[in-house]
Amino acid sequence: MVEFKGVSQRFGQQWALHDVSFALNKGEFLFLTGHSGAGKTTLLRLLYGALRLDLGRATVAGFDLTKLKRSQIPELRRRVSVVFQDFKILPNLTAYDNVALALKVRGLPRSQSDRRVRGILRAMGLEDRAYIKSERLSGGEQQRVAIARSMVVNPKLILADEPTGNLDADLTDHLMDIFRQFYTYGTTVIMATHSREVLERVPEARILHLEQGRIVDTASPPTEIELYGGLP
Amino acid sequence: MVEFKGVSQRFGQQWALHDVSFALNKGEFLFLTGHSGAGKTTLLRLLYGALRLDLGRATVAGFDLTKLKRSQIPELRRRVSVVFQDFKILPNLTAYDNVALALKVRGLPRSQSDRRVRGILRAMGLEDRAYIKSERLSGGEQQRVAIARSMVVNPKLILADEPTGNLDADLTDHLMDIFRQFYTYGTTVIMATHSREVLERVPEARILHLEQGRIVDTASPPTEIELYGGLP
Amino acid sequence: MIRLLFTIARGMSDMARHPLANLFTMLAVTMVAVLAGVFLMLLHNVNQELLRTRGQVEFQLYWKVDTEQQTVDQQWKRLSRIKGLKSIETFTPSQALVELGQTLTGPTDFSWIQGQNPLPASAFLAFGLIPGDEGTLWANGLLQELKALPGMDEVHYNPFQLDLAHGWITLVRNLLWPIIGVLGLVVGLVVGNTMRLSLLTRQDEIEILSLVGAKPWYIRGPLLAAGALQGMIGSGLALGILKLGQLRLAETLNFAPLYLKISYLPLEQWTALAGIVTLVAMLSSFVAVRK
Amino acid sequence: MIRLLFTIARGMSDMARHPLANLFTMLAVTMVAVLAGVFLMLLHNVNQELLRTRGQVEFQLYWKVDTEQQTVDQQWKRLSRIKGLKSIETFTPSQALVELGQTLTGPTDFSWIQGQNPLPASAFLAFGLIPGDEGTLWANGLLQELKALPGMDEVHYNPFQLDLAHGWITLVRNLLWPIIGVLGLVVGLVVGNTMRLSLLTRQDEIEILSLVGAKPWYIRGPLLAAGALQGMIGSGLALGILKLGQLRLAETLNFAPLYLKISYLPLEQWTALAGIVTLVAMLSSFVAVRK
Ligand SMILES: Nc1ncnc2c1ncn2[C@@H]1O[C@H](COP(=O)(O)OP(=O)(O)OP(=O)(O)O)[C@@H](O)[C@H]1O
Ligand SMILES: Nc1ncnc2c1ncn2[C@@H]1O[C@H](COP(=O)(O)OP(=O)(O)OP(=O)(O)O)[C@@H](O)[C@H]1O
Ligand SMILES: [Mg+2]
Ligand SMILES: [Mg+2]
Repeated sequence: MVEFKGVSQRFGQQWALHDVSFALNKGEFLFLTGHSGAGKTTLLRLLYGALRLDLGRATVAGFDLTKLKRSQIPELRRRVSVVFQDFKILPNLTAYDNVALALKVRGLPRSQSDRRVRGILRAMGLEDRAYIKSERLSGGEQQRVAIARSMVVNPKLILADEPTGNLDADLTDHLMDIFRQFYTYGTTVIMATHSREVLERVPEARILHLEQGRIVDTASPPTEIELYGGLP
Repeated sequence: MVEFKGVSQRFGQQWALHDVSFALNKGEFLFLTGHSGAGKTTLLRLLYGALRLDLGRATVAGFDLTKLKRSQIPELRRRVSVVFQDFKILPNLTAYDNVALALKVRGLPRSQSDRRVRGILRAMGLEDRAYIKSERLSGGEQQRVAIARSMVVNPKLILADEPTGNLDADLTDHLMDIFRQFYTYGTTVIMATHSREVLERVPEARILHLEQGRIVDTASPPTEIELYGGLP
Repeated sequence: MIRLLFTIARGMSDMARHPLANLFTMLAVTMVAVLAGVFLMLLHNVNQELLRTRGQVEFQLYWKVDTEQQTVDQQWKRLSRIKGLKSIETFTPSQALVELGQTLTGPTDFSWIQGQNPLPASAFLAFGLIPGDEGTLWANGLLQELKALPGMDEVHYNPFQLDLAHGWITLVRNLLWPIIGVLGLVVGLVVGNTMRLSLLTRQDEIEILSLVGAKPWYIRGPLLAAGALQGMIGSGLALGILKLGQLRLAETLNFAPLYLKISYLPLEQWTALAGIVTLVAMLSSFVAVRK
Repeated sequence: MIRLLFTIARGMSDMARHPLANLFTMLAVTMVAVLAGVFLMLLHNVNQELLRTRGQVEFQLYWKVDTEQQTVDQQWKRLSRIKGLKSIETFTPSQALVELGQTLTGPTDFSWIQGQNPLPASAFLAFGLIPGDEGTLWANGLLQELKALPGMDEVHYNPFQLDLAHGWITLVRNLLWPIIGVLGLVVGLVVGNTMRLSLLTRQDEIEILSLVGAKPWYIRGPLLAAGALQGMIGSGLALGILKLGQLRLAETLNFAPLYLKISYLPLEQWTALAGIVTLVAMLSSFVAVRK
């Protein structure tokens, strides 16, 4: 499903990713961990075609990222759906319309999409918030709208960037159950997270730990405390 | 410092806050907990004058929110500084400029603000990210910029809305230390959070647990799992 | 076809979502188009008027007083067949006297002077203008020819008239197209900028659509449709306003002795105006999305 | 004062942060101002020209042929003192004959007719126009008075002339201000809309400034300053372009017999134009921030 070979990505002087190689089979669950700024989001952005590959070779869902043409990006994004770290939902659409949008751009008529949208909103605990403009939703509600939108299209691959940052423990558990269900039905999941609780919810998942853009192969997050400067 | 008496806030049919009363002395640390949509952000928005009080009486930092005039809002916001759940930093300013902005609007010349801005950025571990446009920063880096901006002005009261949602455990610990330092020096802190780890870092703090807009007086977050619907 | 209609429908529903902003934008487009249109109409009318009255060279021919009327008659016949002649007016000496009297004081009886009429036979020839030096050459040639006619006393032609006509034609040639060009630029810049800015406020939407897998045309189509619609409605409104204005004012200057009827823009000009506005609106939608 | 300068400086540095967007906006403002200015200039020039040549009533007086020249001379003197007279031209019968001859064929010797000159003494009086019905009444009254003069044969006055002048004045009265009004509206709408839209793209910035405790004037000041600056530069550029255009074209129509010198906008009009544009730009900045 995903294969990276010696992928490096540079912003200015700084290498956000450095010689990253890994392979992921269909139906696997992968956690991306690492400190803030380690390169998790950058790796995910490569996967949905928001960044052009600088160096190395990579394939995703049958697309060769090295040769990806602009015109192929929409196709890629129809197979790979994303929960963005900053949600990226439209503030003046309702929760319902934001979720339905993903089906609408795929040309699905409203009559067919309606059941699916309602179903996923119910699963997210948003049924009574469905017709409120998204800008009026609470942080956690917005995050769930973003998750719902990524799931409603039955994607081959879900990329979830810190999908539970605004959710409490109970909701996180509940959502992780849903992610697990998708994954047991054969959807591949890559999830960037900081939360140890989240990691523990999918014990069978593989973990890819990044440090300053490099893979540090380990199954559990590091416990060393990296120290920063003192108070001003 | 803060006193609420029977405060209620309504959006359309729904009560986001219902008969909320509490008082907080100068130099106290208060956690706001509660499920997603419980009303935490709404309570904080009242405190910095982004919402007009619907019902009840409230005072903050010497301002009577019931009679707050439009022209007083800037004054209020100079005493109360906020870490927003969605950061609200300017994407095309650098991290440095975003933090300096809070001092600039208070009329502080750059010569005086420079040391403080650099100091706080260093404390946040952002010294080598200071001159990059904020839109290019990672989620956790942006969150730290938002925290730095709230702290740089030496506020009387810090309102922090889920300030560690995008940070890993180590960074969270480090930042909680900084929040604790502010609070031991006399700054009042109100922090909305979902994370049990965060709660544990300030054991002496008071906890206000909200459920559907009502205060449920308890010192620790609830453990009951609220169940949502199944998969679509 | 159905997809096109669907796209247009989406464009319209997009517009309906920000009704006020779109209304303002459309009104701004309309107003610029009206301004440009009024300007074009003014040019067109002045041009027409001046070309009608001034685009000709006139020769005034005076025969010797003692020339036989028969000789003169023959020459009149020949003159009326000259190539390029627009009009010819002839006056026998007595006709001239009557005309003269009228010019002075209205009908007066000059019959007592008849026997000793001091006035010569005369003719006024008007020719369509050949612009440029060629025209001057031709006019001078004709002047010599006319002077050589038997019994001819004097031939005047008004080089002023020729100069004026030349001047105007030069002006129109040198200015009309530059002015229309500048006008097009103005319309383009203002309409384009307005569209671009109003799209900028929707850039988040465009980004998100692309992130959830929308094809470029799915994003661009409705924007183009909305742009075209705004351009079309805007310029349509403008042309309507202009027509109303023209109807209202057509007769305002149509009194003696001006007789100036304000006419509407000719077909090619108003279609060009509408076309440019619509095109610019579409193009700027397109460009704004590309970035 | 220093704070004002500081605010202006901030406005300018804000503009420098989005140089292209601001340039486009300013150019759009300039272009609309140019369009409006050209329009005003056209109106102004046409108005001047027409008022100069047509804003008068003319009386043509013909004395009886046998009237003593001395009587006529006396009356001429009195006539030349009538209130409101703009010009008087007088012709003795022999002067009239010479004039007449010239009109026809250039200098001709009419001396042989002298003894029997059929032409009367005459005079042409031109008066400045009193507009409206009052003017017609006055003209009719004067007509009766003139007719009653001793030795007077006929008095013509051209009601056409009066009509024309009336027509024009009515036109100007009824149209000039509405047109200037519409022009103001257009400029307001287009410039305002452009400014509003370009500010919309900065709404996040405005919100965030207010959230971190900026006072309203800290937010609004630089925007107002930038708006005013754009309006001022835009209209300044426009007036410059107009002036250049006018200098370039001033002499284009200044040939015989038109003698039309294109003149620039009068002080009050160009200041009004610049003022309106600047004001509108500022106002729309202000309004856009309020929401
Ligand atoms: N467009 C860009 N230009 C410059 N630097 C960038 C850009 N995008 C990312 N970076 C830098 O690359 C590094 C990795 O960023 P990335 O967003 O991948 O981190 P992350 O692992 O997602 O962190 P977080 O957990 O905080 O979201 C960061 O230091 C970031 O500042
Ligand atoms: N402007 C608004 N209009 C309508 N409903 C609103 C508005 N603002 C908030 N709400 C609703 O009020 C409720 C409380 O929202 P609030 O943002 O305070 O929740 P929260 O406790 O901060 O949740 P989270 O942890 O998810 O951020 C939510 O259900 C939200 O949808
Ligand atoms: Mg990230
Ligand atoms: Mg919240």
